[in-house]
Amino acid sequence: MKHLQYGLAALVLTANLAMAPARADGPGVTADTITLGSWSALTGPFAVYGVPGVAGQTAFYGKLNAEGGINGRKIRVITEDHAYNPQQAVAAARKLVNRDKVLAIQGAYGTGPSAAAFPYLQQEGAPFVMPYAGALDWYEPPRPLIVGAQTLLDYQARAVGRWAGKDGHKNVAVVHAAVAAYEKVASNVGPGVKSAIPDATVTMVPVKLGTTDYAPIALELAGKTPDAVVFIGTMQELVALAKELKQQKVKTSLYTYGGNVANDLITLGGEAVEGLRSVSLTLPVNSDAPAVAAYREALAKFAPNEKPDYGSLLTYALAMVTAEAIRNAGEPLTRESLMTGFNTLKDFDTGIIGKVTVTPERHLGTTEVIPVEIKGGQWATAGTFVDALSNW
Amino acid sequence: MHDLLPVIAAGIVSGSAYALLALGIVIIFRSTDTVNFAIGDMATLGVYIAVTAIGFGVPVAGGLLIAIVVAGGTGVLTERFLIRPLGAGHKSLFIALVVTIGLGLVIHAALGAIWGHRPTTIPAIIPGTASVFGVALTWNKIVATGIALAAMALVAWFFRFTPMGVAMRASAEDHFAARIVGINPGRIAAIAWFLGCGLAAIAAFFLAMDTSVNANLTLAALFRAFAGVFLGGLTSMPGAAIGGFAIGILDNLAGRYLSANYRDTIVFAVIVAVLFVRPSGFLGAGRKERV
Amino acid sequence: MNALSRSLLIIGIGAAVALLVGFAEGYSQFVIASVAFVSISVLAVSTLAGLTGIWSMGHMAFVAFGAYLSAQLALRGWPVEVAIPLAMIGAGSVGFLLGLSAGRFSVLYFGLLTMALSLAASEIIGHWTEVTGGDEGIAVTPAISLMLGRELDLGDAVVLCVLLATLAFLLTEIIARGPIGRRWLAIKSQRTAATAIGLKPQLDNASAFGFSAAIASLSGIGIAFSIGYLDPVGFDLNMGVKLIVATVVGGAGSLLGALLGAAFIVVVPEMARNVPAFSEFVFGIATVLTLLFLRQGIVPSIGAALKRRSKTRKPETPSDQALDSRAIAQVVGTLLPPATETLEARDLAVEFGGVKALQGVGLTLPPGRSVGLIGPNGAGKTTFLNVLSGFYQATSAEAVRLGPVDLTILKPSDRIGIGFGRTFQHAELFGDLTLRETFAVAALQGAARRRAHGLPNMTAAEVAERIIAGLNLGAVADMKPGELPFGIQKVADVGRVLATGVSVVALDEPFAGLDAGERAAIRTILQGMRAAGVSILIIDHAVQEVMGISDRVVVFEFGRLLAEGLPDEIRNHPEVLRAYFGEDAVDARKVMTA
Amino acid sequence: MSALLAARGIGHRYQGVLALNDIELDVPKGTFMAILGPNGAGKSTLAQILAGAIRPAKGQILLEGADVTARAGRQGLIRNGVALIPEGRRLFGQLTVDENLMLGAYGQPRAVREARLEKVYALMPEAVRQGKHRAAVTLSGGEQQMLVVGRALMAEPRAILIDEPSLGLAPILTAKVYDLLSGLRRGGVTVVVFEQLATHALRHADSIVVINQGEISFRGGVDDEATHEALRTGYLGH
Repeated sequence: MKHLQYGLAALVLTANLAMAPARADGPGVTADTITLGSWSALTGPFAVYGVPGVAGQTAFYGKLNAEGGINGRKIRVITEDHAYNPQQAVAAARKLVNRDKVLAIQGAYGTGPSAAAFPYLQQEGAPFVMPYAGALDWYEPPRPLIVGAQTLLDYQARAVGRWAGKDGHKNVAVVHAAVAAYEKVASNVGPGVKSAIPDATVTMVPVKLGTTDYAPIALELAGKTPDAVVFIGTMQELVALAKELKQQKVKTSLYTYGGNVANDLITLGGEAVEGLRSVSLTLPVNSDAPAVAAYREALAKFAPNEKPDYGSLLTYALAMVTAEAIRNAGEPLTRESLMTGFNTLKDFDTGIIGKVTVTPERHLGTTEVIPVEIKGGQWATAGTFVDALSNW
Repeated sequence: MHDLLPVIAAGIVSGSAYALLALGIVIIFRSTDTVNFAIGDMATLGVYIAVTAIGFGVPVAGGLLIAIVVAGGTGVLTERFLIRPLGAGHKSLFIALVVTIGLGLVIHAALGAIWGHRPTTIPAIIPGTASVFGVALTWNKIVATGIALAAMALVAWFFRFTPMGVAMRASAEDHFAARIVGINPGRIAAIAWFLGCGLAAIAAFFLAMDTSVNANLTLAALFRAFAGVFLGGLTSMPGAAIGGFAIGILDNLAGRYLSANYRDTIVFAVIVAVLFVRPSGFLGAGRKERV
Repeated sequence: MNALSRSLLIIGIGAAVALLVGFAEGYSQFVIASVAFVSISVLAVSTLAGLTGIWSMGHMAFVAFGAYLSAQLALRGWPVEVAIPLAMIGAGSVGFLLGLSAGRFSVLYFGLLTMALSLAASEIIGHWTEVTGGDEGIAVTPAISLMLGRELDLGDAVVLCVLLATLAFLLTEIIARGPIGRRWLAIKSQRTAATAIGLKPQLDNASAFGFSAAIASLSGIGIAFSIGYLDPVGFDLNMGVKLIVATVVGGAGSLLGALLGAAFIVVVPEMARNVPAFSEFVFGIATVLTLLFLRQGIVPSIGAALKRRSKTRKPETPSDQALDSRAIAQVVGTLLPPATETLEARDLAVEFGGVKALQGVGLTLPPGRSVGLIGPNGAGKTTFLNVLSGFYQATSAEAVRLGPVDLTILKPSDRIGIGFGRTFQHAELFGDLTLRETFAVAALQGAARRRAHGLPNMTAAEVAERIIAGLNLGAVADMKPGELPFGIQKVADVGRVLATGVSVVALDEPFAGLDAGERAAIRTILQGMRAAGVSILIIDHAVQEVMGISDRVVVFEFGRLLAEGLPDEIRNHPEVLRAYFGEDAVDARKVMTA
Repeated sequence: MSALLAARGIGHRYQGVLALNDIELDVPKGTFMAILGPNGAGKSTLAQILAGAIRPAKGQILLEGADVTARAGRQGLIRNGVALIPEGRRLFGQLTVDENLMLGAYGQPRAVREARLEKVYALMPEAVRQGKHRAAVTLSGGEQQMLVVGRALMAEPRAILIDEPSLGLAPILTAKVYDLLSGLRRGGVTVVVFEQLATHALRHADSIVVINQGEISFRGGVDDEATHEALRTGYLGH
């Protein structure tokens, strides 16, 4: 009989779900709270990115709330797991907007999953701000409800390509995960290299996403003897590639882009990644810049399970931008005023990422990156913030 | 084609992990008719506990032992408390399989909840690389392959020469006859699960050493191990080991000479083709149909 | 509850839920839609597993087919009402072709092949960017509905999901639980016996797979329009595995189980939403616990518990008192034409891997007569019967024919058509069918033959009813063989072959394992069949019984023909006595003749 | 003569199929008993129950007067010296002859097993002795039957229960098996044969039990007129 009860409980619960009364509070704003929604990959293979991403904003809002919030309102963030499945992201969007009545979706992780939710968000008029994700068509042409400050991967790819070119590498191999999203990003490396060395040779080497055994690829590269290898893919695979290249004694310089600028890369890659160069969106997490120090302190306090790292530092900075926009929005705080708050950000400096300027015509707040490299087992800056789109 | 031998060598190295997992799956299937979908997660659990122990100063080799014991122990408990109560027979085949799917989810979620999602590493047993057929392989991989091969040889010896091993083969062939000569089916099942999960833990440990310790450590490898199992036959232990190596080599050949992008598809196409010719795998027992 | 009221119930529930959608708030609507479209794909997997024993991990491929096809059609402005049949036809055809190979593999291996199907589908979706948007996915344009005369909005999409689910459950109720589904079940539970009554397992597996694929595609349509965005991740192997989980948890083959299974995989993670990252955890634990305590899945386990409580009636063993051979002859006479052809096997040999199971044996069964085939264990009697019924190939034979027809070139399932049928030593009844259903399935196979021979036109149900009445099975007609004594099972096995309309019947050990009363019942039935002109070949150990009913007796020993003659000749045949009782024929003769 | 094995009120059913009903039986120590009956009489079920391989639905099994019913259903009574040779032999066909025999003494120390192995090989036909490392499935039917008796002997049992030893064997081979069994009986082992074929059993057994439709219909000596009458009824009906 006990078992029957479980079944009944589930049924009753379904019924409850169907009948739950809608709360009458406005879209996420009350006298003392602002409710924001977010989604991320908390389970599955992408949790390794998703979980730190959530930790960064948790740390920032924790610190902000501890300091009194914004105009007396505390920030509450409801985060849903989508396990990097776009269909689950659509479900999350519906729950957050329809049931939880959030003011906006912010800091959401996952390009594909987030894009899947756009039609619904647009129908409901819910803003989608400062995502930990992004694609070119999100911002070009600008969409009224979408605003971000994460320099696009495409721009990062161009910048890293240019850097390889500036370093004098004429024969560049681009190893990339063979799915459309990565392919598109990787296609920007070539123009970047050529912007520095017009007659450079750039070869594309597609690899199945999720490959663990990089021996065949390393052997293939050994045959091509490139001066530099630019890797556009996940960190685990970058480590596998770096180790395999080192093993096969392929003498080449390795470059990658922002997503892989994490301490884990050094932990996992060890000597194999020493000297690796990358463009980054943030200052290194061990930087002694005051904002980064404050981040480390907040993380230790509000998300103690996460060690300081690139992902959480970035989302910490993005949350900082959101908070600034909410301040800018003033009273009453509505979805419209929030968007105005964003649209009036000018040269906002988080002290962590490039300066953020948003206008109605420019909804991607920054296109800056900073060159970094692994030196002595640590990330170190190799320059200052530059515009990825410029010929720096 | 100048790098054919190196590609095969690399294939054997990665194939050893698939072969261990495949062997583990087959040992468990033969003893209890259960396809253990949680074998990868059990092995990963063993690796996580081993890494924690290594963090407390246990030597790496000790860590490997811990991984084996934890995974094997989890297997024994699973068989005793989750699989045995389901009873035997054709009808429980998919029920047992789904129970292991559920268990795998639980372990997987627990790993994330307890140890977080960030990958960590296991230090190499022996640093440095050696050249095999002109391909550089880390000593780590060579040792790992050596241990994998040794473990398989040990298992082969166990099944071939020890009374318990012979009893397990006998039990796999005829449960009833094994019972009436005095073989305890519960003990056979326990040993099979311990061995199967323990072998998987060896595979997982070396996979982790090669890449990183993460909750999805065995995902890709397990998938190929299953391919190897079906290639060699679900009931044949040598078949599973050979199947695992075959997949490793095939995967590397496909990745190197055909398309790095479509390697899984190519591997699976080959398996489907093989199965159409030999529906129970290369070394598997044919299906008996009573008339 | 009969089929019509079940169908009406499904329509009623569907309509009620569709109405309820109007009152629910947005997110609850979405949960309802999710349960609806997931329940369709669970239903597809569950029906296939429950009715045919084929477990598919690859059904997400058909779901994806339905989803992308309907998205593409919507993009081109085709109405959803057109997308539905097109998706079903397309997925059904692909499924049919795949299903043709199912019989070649064991359950687990076919499971792997469907796993490969799922992977192949993922690869195709990932690379066929023009249609699927590749790994980045595509947003679905809202479809036009002819009935509404406008584009579907999100609320309409929820109702669409509910209607699609209703359609899927209704089709499954009508087709899979009707005569066709009975065939599938028959094949699932006894492939050999099903073949012997003329069913074609390969074709039926294929049609079941095709049907199930067509149903699954409906789920895809629901997903396309209610989610509004399609991405390969949503159709990957992970989801295929979840459908298996839902099937097992709900109970394979049960309609209500499919609904509960779907609710399980949608609602359990929903319950765990407040504990982020723990939905996997909760889902896994719930799966394990459910199966530990409800081993056969929720619905069948509860059903069995309820049945245990209510059932006290114990079926009675048949006895000859209740049976009347003249009445049986009358019934049999309306079900099948009298035999007109001679069954003949001459100089038949069978070898298995070099071992000679039969050499140079044969017998002749003239129309309307009865011949007994006896012999000690290992004589090759069953092998001989299996050659006659086509399950074994003769290594060589001068002739194996029924009248002019060469049996060696005929498939096992084609023997019914020329009037040859058989029974089985262990009855081999269809475990998932009631006796009434069993007779009805067999009756459909016999319809053509009855028509060709000008017998009265009867529906399958009428044939079943006559057999039930004639063999006095009224009290147990709606029970399944597992609940019945072996004696009744053996009687039912004979009933099954009679329903197929054959005139030549080979009975494999009809008396084995029966008590005196049961034997008498079989004897009476055989007498009735003889009186109706059926040719009978009895293969049995029960020498006395065989002698009593046979016109002639043939004796095999160690695969050879030992003796052939009238029953009385055989009774005193020294070789036969030696075969049965060894060299000490003195003792033996005492035994045989005392 | 006390009973080595005894059945008290044994009843059993398989899925509604009649198997055994209220069986009372004493197997005296050191005798050769033949339990005869036609196919489907319940012989195999009784053999398995007496050997503890399956647990009876009703009744008790006594071993030297002690109730051992509770031990049934797992490994049987092999550790208590009761060996069962089931119908169809059930050798481990993929295992070698050596391995099959060694399994007969499963759980014994190596030295014991090897000593017994030598003794048992002495009883085996030449072909079995020559083929120690062949898979058992490659032996002929007669050799397999001898081997399975050998496997049972490896346990040095006090009693051997053998189900249908003549099944599928030529009379000459069956005779050899019976000769072996008779030899064992002379050596003090209690032998119970469950048979359909009466000839050999009648020649070798000390006592006869006829079982029919799950019930014992007769028990007596070998030369009784009543035995023949009972067999006739049992096999051929009234």
